[in-house]
Amino acid sequence: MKKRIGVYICQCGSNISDYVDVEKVNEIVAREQAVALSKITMFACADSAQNEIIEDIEKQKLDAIVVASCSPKLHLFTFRNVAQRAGLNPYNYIQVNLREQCSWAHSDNPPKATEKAIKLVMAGIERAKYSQALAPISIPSVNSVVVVGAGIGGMRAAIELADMGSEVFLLEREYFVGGRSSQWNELFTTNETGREVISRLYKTIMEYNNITLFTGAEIESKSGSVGNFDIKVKIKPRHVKPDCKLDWDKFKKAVEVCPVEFDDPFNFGLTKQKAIYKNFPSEFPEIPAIDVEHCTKCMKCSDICSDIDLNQKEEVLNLNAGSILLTTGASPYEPKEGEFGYKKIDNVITLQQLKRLIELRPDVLTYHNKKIQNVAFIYCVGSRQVDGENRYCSRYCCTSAIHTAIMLKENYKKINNFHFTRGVRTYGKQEILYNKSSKQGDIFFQSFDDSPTEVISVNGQTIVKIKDILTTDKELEVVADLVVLVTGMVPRQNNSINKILKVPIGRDKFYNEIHPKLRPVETVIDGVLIAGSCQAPLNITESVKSALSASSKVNSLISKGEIELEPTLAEIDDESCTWCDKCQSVCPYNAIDIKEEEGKSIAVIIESNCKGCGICLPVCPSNSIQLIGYSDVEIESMIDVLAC
Amino acid sequence: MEEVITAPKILVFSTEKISDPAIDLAGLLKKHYPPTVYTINIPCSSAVKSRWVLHAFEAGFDGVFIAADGTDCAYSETCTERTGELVKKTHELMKDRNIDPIRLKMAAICSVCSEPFVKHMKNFVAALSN
Amino acid sequence: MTQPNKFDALIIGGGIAGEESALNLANMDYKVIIVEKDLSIGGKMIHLSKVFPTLDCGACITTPKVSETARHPNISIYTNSEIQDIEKLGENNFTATLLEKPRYVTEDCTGCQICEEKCPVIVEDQYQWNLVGRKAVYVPFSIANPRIAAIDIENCSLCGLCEKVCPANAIDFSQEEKRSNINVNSVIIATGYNLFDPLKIPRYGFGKFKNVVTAMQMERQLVPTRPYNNVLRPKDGKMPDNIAYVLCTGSRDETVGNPICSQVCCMYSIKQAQLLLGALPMADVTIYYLHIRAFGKGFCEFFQQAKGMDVEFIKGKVGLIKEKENGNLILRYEDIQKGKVLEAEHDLVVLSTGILPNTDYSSMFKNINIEQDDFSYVHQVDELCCPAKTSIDGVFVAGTSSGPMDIPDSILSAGAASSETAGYLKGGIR
Amino acid sequence: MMSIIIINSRIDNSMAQINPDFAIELKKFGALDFNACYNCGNCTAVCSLSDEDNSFPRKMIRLSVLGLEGDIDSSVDPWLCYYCGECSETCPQQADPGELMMTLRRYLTSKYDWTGLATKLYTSKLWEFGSIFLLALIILLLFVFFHGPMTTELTVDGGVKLNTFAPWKEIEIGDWIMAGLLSFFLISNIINMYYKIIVKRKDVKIPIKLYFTEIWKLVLHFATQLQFSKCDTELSGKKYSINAYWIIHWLLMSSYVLMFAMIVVFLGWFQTDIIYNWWHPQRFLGYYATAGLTIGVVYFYIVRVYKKSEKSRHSHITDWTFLVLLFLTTVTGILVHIFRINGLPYATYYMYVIHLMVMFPMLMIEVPFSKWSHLAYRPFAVYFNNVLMAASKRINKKTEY
Amino acid sequence: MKKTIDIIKQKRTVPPGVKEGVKMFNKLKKEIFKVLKEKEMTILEIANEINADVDSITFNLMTCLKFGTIEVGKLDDNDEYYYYKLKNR
Repeated sequence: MKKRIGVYICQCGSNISDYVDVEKVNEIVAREQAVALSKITMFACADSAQNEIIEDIEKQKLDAIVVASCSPKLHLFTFRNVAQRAGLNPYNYIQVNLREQCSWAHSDNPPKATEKAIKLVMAGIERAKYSQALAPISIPSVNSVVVVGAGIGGMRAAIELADMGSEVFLLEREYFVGGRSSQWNELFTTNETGREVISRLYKTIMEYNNITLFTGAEIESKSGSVGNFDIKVKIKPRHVKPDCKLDWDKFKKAVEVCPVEFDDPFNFGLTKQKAIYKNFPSEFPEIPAIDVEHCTKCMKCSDICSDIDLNQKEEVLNLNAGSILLTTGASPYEPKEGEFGYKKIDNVITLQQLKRLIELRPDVLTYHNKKIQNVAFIYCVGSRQVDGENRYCSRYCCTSAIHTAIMLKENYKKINNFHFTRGVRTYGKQEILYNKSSKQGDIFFQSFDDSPTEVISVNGQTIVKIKDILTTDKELEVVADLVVLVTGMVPRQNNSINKILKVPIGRDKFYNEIHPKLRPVETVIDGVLIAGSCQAPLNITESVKSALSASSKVNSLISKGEIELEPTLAEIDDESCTWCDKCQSVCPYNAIDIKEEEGKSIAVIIESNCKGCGICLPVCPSNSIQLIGYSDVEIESMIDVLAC
Repeated sequence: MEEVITAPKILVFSTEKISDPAIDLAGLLKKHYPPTVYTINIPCSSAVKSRWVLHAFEAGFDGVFIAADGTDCAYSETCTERTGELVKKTHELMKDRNIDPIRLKMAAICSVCSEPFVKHMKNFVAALSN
Repeated sequence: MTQPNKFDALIIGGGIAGEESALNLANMDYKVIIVEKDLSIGGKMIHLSKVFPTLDCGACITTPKVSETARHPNISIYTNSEIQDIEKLGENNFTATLLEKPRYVTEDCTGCQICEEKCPVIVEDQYQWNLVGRKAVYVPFSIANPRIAAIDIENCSLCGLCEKVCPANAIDFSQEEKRSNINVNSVIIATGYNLFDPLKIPRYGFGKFKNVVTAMQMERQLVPTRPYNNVLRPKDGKMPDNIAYVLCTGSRDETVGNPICSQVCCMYSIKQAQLLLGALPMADVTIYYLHIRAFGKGFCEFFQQAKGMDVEFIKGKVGLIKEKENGNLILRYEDIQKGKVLEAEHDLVVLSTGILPNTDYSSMFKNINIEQDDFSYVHQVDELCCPAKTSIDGVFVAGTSSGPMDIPDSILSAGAASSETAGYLKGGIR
Repeated sequence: MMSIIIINSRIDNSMAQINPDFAIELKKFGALDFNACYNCGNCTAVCSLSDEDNSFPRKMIRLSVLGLEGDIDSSVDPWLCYYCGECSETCPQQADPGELMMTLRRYLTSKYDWTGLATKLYTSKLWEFGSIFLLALIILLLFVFFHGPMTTELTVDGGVKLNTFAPWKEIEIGDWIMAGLLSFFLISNIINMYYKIIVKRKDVKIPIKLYFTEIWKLVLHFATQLQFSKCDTELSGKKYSINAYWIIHWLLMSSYVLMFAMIVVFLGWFQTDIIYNWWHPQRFLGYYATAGLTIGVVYFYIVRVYKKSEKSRHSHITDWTFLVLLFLTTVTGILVHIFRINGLPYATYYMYVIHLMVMFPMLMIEVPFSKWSHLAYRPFAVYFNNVLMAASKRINKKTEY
Repeated sequence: MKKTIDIIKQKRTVPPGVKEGVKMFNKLKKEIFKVLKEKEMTILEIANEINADVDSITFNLMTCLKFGTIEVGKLDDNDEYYYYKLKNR
């Protein structure tokens, strides 16, 4: 039992003190017997305040401290550190959440908030009284990473991690690397093509011995934990012999004879694809693939080309990794049928389709055999929806559409671009592109949320209508040869991997980081990091930045050979335990074993496996399990204080 | 606000990674709920012991709310099931002690479910006041 | 005390980007030196009130990072210091001249501020953006790190009182500039940005009309350690009730040589508007904008939230500001939606000033040239694949030195810089 | 070669058809980078002539970008702008709104001109210089065939007998024919302007009375260019010599009008063989007008060369033609005068022919079809605008009650 | 112990503006204190009373507030201006 507890009540500037009478809290808390001192601070987290706490611990010989400030999610580790520096065990530190769960939540009722604050601090003191000194558990860590998704972010992260000395397993669900970037031609702002960037990265990756690339690979299951994940990876057969020197003429013939034809996802359905394919000649890995989902195994191709092997089977690999980095990217929003005439009016396509179209028709821009002169871009399709479900801004689309419009004018003669925007968001240096497109004669319109742009078809003409606020709300119409829906980003539709990894998902359905500023690439699941557009819509540079950022976090996590873990474990009371196996059967981590002691069977906790979830606690018929930090005495004494 | 003073006292068991962030978020967004709601956080909702719940009633709480991880639980897929079982078990124990089962409630609160949380709290308070 | 003079990485600038890079590298066991020209690390972020879009307080997020950086065994920090020149001797081999300017206060200072009380001099406090005075000897600001005093010798009356009263005997006027050579394997430029000076747009009357303030001045008014007792007008201390924001002041403006968008002004103005409505419940806030650039995660929702709080948004750039006798201001603008030129009266005007490059870095490199982009930011030679790479191998860029960005982007950019630096350092060893 | 398309503006149920190529067309009249406009409205906000009823120049830029020709043609705003250059100077996109307004004035001049000549003169150098030479040639030929005796005999004062070579009565006939042509073109163009600005507008009905109550504004603005003096640039915290500009502009304008009157209406009084004392009104007014023209021309020449102020930064080819022609007219006029009073018969005769060869094309081209026409269009625009405003205010008043 | 201030005095002279500033501030401070001794006042009232620039009163008064020699009183009836008073010591 701790008897010299130091209590610090943080004003958090005014965040707490505006609603909670901190003086009163301090006054009441100070009367508590176990409290050796209690103080009010402006910012408990400030360096000076931290030093003051250290000084107090040392001079006043405090045996536990309570800081009543913000959510422990922000500063638990900050103050544990403070305790440690003062020579106090970090687990003798208790944080009370006065801000998120008191002052802010009850800013409508300051007297009640103060009352609640007093109880919360008292409960914290109770908890501190029973707190034990704990030492973190150190577990070994393998210096290897599984990077999921070989798009530009994943590839960049793989290279950097390999540079820093980690073993990298790069998994790609598709048969070819490059992700979305390989689908785009010139990229803003350098005008390098996506294909060039990807082949540059691919060639670099091939130079590393410590990067292993798996294509057609998906995670099937995960076990273990940070430092030591066991990951089962399912690898789809490619049906082309891996080390073959492929005869390209034969490959072309094989493609010709393939009877299967379906909408080509790489070209967003603008063209047809065969079951045996390569999206473009310089795609990597060099050898083609046969799409297992569509192939009918008619053997026609293998008759032509001996390098084709339709007998390849699905493989399952076991990978051992210290950490998992998700760079699974995003998908373009697929407009609903009829949304701005999509799939109802035949010359309405998406921006992504247009980008493919430019590449497919390098000389004259045609669509459905009609020459295109007037192109109408409709912005914010699937983003910033007032009633729809995607309320967020997709960030990259304004610039992407404008950049594409510039490309159109540069590549083809007599193109007129019309931009139906909801306010152009070419932030930062991208503003220059907006400038350039205006100067080249592109016409911009802007509508407000309450009267969106409309696309209608009249007598075979496709008309785009807008109430243009730039022209005093005048209603304007453009007859367009091609309507381009500037679609935003949505999370990957097929997100089977998260059924396994369980990374929290945010309001916008993208993966959620712990904190956008403090820990922007980490998730609440230890050892699982996120980067790139699986986290939020980002452009390429931003994706790469976050991927690289994640790389350095991964490296500092796993490269030291060991990872320190929370010592929050279950404990078995040997006396009362009479082995019944209930706890073992519910434990998701195989952390409970049976042992013989003094002639009876009792349960025992395997420390490196125990995650401290406490699932075993309620199932024990004899109440023989306590969770460290959440023992009956701690919880019940807190309940007593809160209830009175 | 006189009626608040007599408002029922509620103990919430929240979970560190899922429902507690939602409760934090409610505060961050200044979504108000009754100040007689007190939270104790634990790692996982399937770790709540029946004796804690019963202790809470004995100590004077009018209601106990388990803000469960639901399917978001990072520990176990069986979390919902487990939490459900312990609630069922506790309900039985409550019946033995003549405690109205309405006083223990459980609902899954995801990590951004601040709005549902506030709604649950208001409804629970209303139900307990009757 | 002998200082080591060899480091794995030199980080120029101790703002949030520099700190993040330093921490990442230090956590990977590299020895890092941070050189900061200001008296405290923490950059501009440490002075901010709550930050968008989560509205958690800037100081609360910065201070733990600052103290973690300051305490890290692998990080050495030099404040009030500058890098005068850097020479590249070869791969993984740079030499730099470090200039430590005298602070005239030794590290024995406890930050007790007794000297500050006695000092007779009052000058404008740069950390409160000149809204209030400070002494010639002063602790920079309450959460400064290191939290020790410094003497502003340019404004010192040389009365010697501070030295007399200092209980720690920490005042030392005999300090002189100190130059030393350090040897480093890599360099990260994290010199950050400058804010646009609205004196360059005379038609907005900044400087002449005291109730026209910059957003940074408003930011200071919104923090707990604010210069006044509430949000007040700098002219006469009136509590404002009708506040205007003028966006794109010095951004997207060729006439001041800054054609690009500063990326943060829309959002910080929306944030300040929300905070103002909290601080002054009766106030009206109007934001005059061109386009609202609410593009990041949660930004759009944040913008909608402001609209829901009845912040008024008017599309149109303010062309002209005139002052009335009572200190109120008349803003002339075209309401684009109405297509009419209008005049509106406000009692406080906040200029949402843009971000300009801090070009201090450009003169540091002696025997090899560092390329700048068209806007004088550090040129990213391989922007798509290696966003931190500069024209000099082994020199990387973090944060707003490569272009305007918000805090999350700066932190990611700093992460990228640390990762590329680590790759470079390992590559050099291999 | 305009690819007519696409935008239908449905205001007033009239289909205003225009196209993005309009911008290309407009650039021939001089406009610069107005496409760069991102619609911030700064130009309108800094413009001291812009007000709630007439907010410009951004709206004109917008119409030009969209190519809504109908709306542009019916707009008076370009005439209300006196080009202080404030908008261009402060335009964040450097889209040069001031120069666009100037361009639109050229464009409107060509639009008001039903003959189509103005368009040709503005957009084709061949037309511009070809017609100058053609008109000069006509004068030359007229003199070659019809000039009077080139006597070397001097008057009693020692002056040249100019009226023998070119009797003022005959010249006056020519003057009247010219004045008739000028009036015909100019008046018909103004009627066309009236049609575009007022008649085509269906939303405002104008009571006849208003035309009379507002007419004094036409006179006022013609005589004083009052608008101009409102063109205040102090607001930006930067002072131009805008008042000097206004004074000199007025000096030039009044000299021109005076000279025009003396030549066309009072030629018999003005073109005499007698040499009066210098204070005689004939010589005095002549000197005033000549001095006014010289100072004006030289001043505008200098500002256009040095490009110190925003408004003189950009000069269209027709601006230079006008200045040069006006300058040559003035110089040759002065020379005729000098040669005459100093008794140099041949020099006087040849110079007189040259003088007319310059003056005639200048007047014929500039007055109805080009730069000089703004002398008429500006006050009329102010007048029409006032009529419109007064009418719509009446309507508003009615709807209010 | 030798005072280091003497060392710097040999190297530097005080810029004239600094002395001027100290004098100005002290003068204004004295005047502000004098009028506040009578009663609590708003910044505008102080400026009227001592006939000085409002903005320099604001600056210097707020500086005194920062260093704790002046404190904030109540708001005026229109909720516009605060009254300021001398801090009782």
